[in-house]
Amino acid sequence: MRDLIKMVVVLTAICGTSGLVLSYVNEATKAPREYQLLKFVKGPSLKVVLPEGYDNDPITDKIQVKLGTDEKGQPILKDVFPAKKDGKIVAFAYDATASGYHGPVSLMIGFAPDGTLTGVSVMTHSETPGLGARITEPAFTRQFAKLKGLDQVKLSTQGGRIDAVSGATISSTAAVTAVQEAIKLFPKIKEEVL
Amino acid sequence: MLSAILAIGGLGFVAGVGLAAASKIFYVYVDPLIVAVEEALPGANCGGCGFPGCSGAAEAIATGKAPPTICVGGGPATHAKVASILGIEIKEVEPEIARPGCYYGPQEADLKYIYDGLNDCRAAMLLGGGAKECPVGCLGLGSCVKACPFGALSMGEDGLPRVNASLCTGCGTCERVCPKHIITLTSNSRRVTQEYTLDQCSAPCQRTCPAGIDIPAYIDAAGRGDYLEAVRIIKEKNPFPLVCGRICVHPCENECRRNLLDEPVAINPIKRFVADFEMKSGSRIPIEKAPPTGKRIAVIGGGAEGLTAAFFLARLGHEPTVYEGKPHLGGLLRTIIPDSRLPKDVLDWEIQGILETGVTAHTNTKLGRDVAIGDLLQEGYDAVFVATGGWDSQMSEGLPTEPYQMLPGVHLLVHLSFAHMAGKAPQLAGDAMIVGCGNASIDAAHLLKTLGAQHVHVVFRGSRQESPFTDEELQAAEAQGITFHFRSAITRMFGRAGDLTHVEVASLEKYVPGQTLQQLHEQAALQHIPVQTLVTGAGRFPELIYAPVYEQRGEGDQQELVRTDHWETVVPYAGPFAEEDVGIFRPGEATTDYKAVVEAIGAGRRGAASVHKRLMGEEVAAPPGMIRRSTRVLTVDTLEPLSPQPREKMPALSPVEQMANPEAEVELGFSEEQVRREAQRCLRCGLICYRRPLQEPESLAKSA
Amino acid sequence: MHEYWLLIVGAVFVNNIILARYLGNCPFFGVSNRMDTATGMAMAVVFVITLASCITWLVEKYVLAPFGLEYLETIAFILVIASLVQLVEMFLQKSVPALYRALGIYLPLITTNCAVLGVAVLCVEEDFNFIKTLVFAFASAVGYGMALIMLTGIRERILVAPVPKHLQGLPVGLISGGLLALAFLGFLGMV
Amino acid sequence: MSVLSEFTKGLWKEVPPFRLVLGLCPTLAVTTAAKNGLGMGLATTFVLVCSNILVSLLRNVIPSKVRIAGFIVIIASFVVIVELVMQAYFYPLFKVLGIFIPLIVVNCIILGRAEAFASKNGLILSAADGLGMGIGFTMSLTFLGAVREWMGSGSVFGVPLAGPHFQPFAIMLKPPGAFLCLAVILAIMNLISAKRA
Repeated sequence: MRDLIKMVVVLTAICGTSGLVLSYVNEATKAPREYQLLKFVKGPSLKVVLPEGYDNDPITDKIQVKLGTDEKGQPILKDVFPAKKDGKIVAFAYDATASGYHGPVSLMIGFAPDGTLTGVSVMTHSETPGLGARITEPAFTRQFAKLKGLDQVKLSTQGGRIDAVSGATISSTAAVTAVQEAIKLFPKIKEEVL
Repeated sequence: MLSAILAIGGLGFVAGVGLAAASKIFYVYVDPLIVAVEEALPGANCGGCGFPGCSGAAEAIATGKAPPTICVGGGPATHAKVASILGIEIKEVEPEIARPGCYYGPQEADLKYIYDGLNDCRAAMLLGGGAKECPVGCLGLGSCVKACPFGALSMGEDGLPRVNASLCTGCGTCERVCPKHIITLTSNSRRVTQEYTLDQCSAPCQRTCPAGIDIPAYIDAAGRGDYLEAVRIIKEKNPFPLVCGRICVHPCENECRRNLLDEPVAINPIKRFVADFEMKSGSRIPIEKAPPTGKRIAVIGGGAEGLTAAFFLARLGHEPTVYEGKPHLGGLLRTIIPDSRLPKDVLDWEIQGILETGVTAHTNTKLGRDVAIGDLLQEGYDAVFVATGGWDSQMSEGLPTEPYQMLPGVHLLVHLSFAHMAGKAPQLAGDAMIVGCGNASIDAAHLLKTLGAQHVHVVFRGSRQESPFTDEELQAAEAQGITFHFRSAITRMFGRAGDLTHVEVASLEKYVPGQTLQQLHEQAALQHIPVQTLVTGAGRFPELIYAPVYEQRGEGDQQELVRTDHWETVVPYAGPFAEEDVGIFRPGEATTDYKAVVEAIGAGRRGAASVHKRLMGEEVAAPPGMIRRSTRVLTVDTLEPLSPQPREKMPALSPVEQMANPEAEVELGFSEEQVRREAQRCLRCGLICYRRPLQEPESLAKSA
Repeated sequence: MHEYWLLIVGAVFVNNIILARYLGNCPFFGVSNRMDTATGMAMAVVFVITLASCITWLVEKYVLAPFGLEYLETIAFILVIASLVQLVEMFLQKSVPALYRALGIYLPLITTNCAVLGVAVLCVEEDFNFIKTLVFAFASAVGYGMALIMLTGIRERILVAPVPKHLQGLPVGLISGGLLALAFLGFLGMV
Repeated sequence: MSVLSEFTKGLWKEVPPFRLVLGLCPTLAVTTAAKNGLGMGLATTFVLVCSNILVSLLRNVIPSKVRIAGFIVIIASFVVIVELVMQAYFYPLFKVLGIFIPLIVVNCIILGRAEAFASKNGLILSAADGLGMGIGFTMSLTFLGAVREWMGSGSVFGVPLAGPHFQPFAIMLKPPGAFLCLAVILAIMNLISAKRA
């Protein structure tokens, strides 16, 4: 019996100690980890969608915007990445998501302060390679630049100015829907950011 | 932070409690001994022990079903560890090592076809038994090398496996995978008890050697200049290389394949040189011995045969004691061979060497006068081996008129009749038996009746038609209480203490020469005839092993073997030169004498091997497939062109020198250069291979 | 249903856990010398992977995730797997001795088989639900067993083939594994 | 049994993935580029040394029945530390090594050394053993990564080395290439050993 108790005690002690040490390490690395995550997941897209010529790091300067509360009362936060020149915001970007053919399609959308799109980039998706996946190609995303407002950001079949990727209407629609969602949020975010 | 500690600590706690509980709930009793033993085993799972892996072996060892030494892979260190776990002492186990038994690789041997299939001997074997002409040749595809779990084997340049002795553990895996049984385990015990069989490579000379020396191997060693290795090889079959090197009749040289070309290799002079080399070096090579068995054996007779038997019994781990009636050991070697052929100091050095291997000798102790077989067994000897020698050694003592009984109840007819003429014959009681008296059988039977025997049995090896007696004579004799057993042989004698009680007689009607005693037993009824006296017409006593009879006492688990004062005789298995192999008095060997010392040496070694088999509980029989004189063996009768090379001449004293010093040794022995040259003449024969110029592939293709 | 078929075909063939994901290679080459050991190992792996993935899924869902302790996934999972394997070993030895004799000796080897932890982590990363976890783990393990048995079949035949000396043993085993992986590359894009 | 010999045996005589054939999964999976191999090797070395030290210190405290579980927890803790640190400061590498970082915990080399060496030897020897084995492992992974990167993408550590007309063997970056490449390296090591002996 003594053996068995020792067994339990030693194992619990090792595990507990390990939990203590790890939670400390977790806390200590939390900030840099989050920074790295944003930098490498969103960084490349940010570079594409924000206009050239800003002099800050949009990730360090990110602004958290409260969009409302969920059913549990927890605030819904959105990261907004501002591009600044000489301390003045020249553009900012945030992400938006819509359902595609095989799952969520997530985009980073950049705005000029007046609401004009500065660029759009697909961050994550799981569309069919060669078909839906072609929404990531510049030929498709380039079309969004300089557009403004929900009227312009529509598929050409619905009277908008975006040509869908041929054979991938659903994926294209998802991308467009996500951008539209972002545009809908723009006024509220602009208010908070600027 | 707290949640992390709680979560992981909690998981650890649950896991710990779970394991602790499980180890209680699902507790299965495993003998801690088994666990401990298994940990001590090497874990190679080689299967050399015959159990399914090390865990199986551990269980068998811990439960006493197997000895702690069964792990051949681990060797003595493991045995000691296992034994110390079990808390018992271990008996040392004789080390074994794999030995390839083929000397000519596929490039050098005659081939039936070019094999280009799966790289595995077992696959090659399926194609007409492999590519080699020779039925017992190594196929050289290295199945054994791949199978070796200890990496002790490698393939040589010549296409034959090489054994790294330091890595070989004697597990026997190679032996089991070799489809031709070429690579075998060998130990000192296996080598000294070996006979040449049909499934191994042997040269004509070694098959002809009555002692069975591996002649090509020792000549090869001598040719390399490794003279002591040559001596070691010779002494695995013959403890008398100095003697044989001088006086052997060397039948081997008659069969030497070089006879087909020029003259035979000087096999015997080479032996003499290497033996002299050892003697002149002043020290003796160490003789390999099996671990002690604790068995004591009395050897009766200190001549060449008795000393040989004692030497090999000592090498097999037993404790032999030689009883010699005369003041000196050596028998006829000392009494009838002149100094000019065999100097006494050479003989003494040789005999001293035999004694030093662990042989005790009592001289001036004569069987029947100073010591009796019954008493020796009573004293605790585990066997008595009788090697009293030929008729000439009996005669050299003069004809005894007061016959003392050497073997219990056994008399030589010649002694008995001389004693009777002198009026000093013993009074006989009970029934008697006569064997091997030929024409004199009926007269001898009458003599026995005169001496007091009640009923007399006469055993004939031949049939009734072959007997020299007419039907009337036989009928008359039978009417007088004489019973004839035709076509029969005496296979065993039984007795108690100093008395013969009965004799086992087997009918040979269905006997086929070459069969063993056991096979005979299976097909013929055995008669046990109670007799107190056995008379033989032979001039000598046969070689016999007297062994105590054990009785099983107690019941169930309490059974134990208890030694009684009863004994039985065991006949050593006959060598290759006997015509028949069953019966105490068998033609061709026991009833004649050894014409040469080398034959006595062979019989002595086979006697030792027979005693060993008896003591180890094995059947006393020649190994299956032993090559006998009548066996047809694959050989070659022509040699490919080889350059003749004259045989070296033996340097000898001139007749003038001989006259001047009659005691001096006449033959002087080869010089070292002569030995080296002569050894080069040896063709290092195998069954059909021999050393010859390498064939070019083209000519091989042409000849195919 | 269609979804599950895709999951199964994907796990067994397209993303075969050994040949495409490189998980569990040590035992893959270690025990692929003899068919009977390979079969035993394959069965044991199927059993343990399926069970372990389900339990680690529960641990993740009900112990780690509610407290935001996902970063302790590795340590929690391996602790669960190690204890589980040991528990299963004890359980089999007591309750199903026949099965224990057949699979038992492979169980300790499985603790350090990265396929077990690997599949558990994959299930959590892919955010499968419980049923999907069960199906995916089972299918992955079957894929593992299949690859192991196939390689064993190849290696048993190679044993008697004339292989250049320095390639004998593991190198030629690796080459066989490589060719097998090359063949499995053909399934790419099937799902 | 000197510290030096414990250290150096891991460098050639018992160099882990090639000689002991342990830890094959990361060896094959992450060596698509020399840099990845180096990163994986260093991460493994860190865990190996730390766990060897801790196991060696705790070897008399842990009861034998929970030995494996205890060792694994120790190893896993260091792995999680590596995981977190790598995520914080070497994100791209973290992304590439992916699932194989948590799998360091079941790398047979680490548990094997803990079981076979650290649980029986003192602190200094265990640390030397861990460091030697770790460096050997790192060298092997880097080498394999360099070879595969050179053949598969024409560069080593990202530096183009194959000339402008080089057609990369894409297969070298895929699983079959990993197996074949390791096979050839093992064969060459056999050859070298045979030549030396």
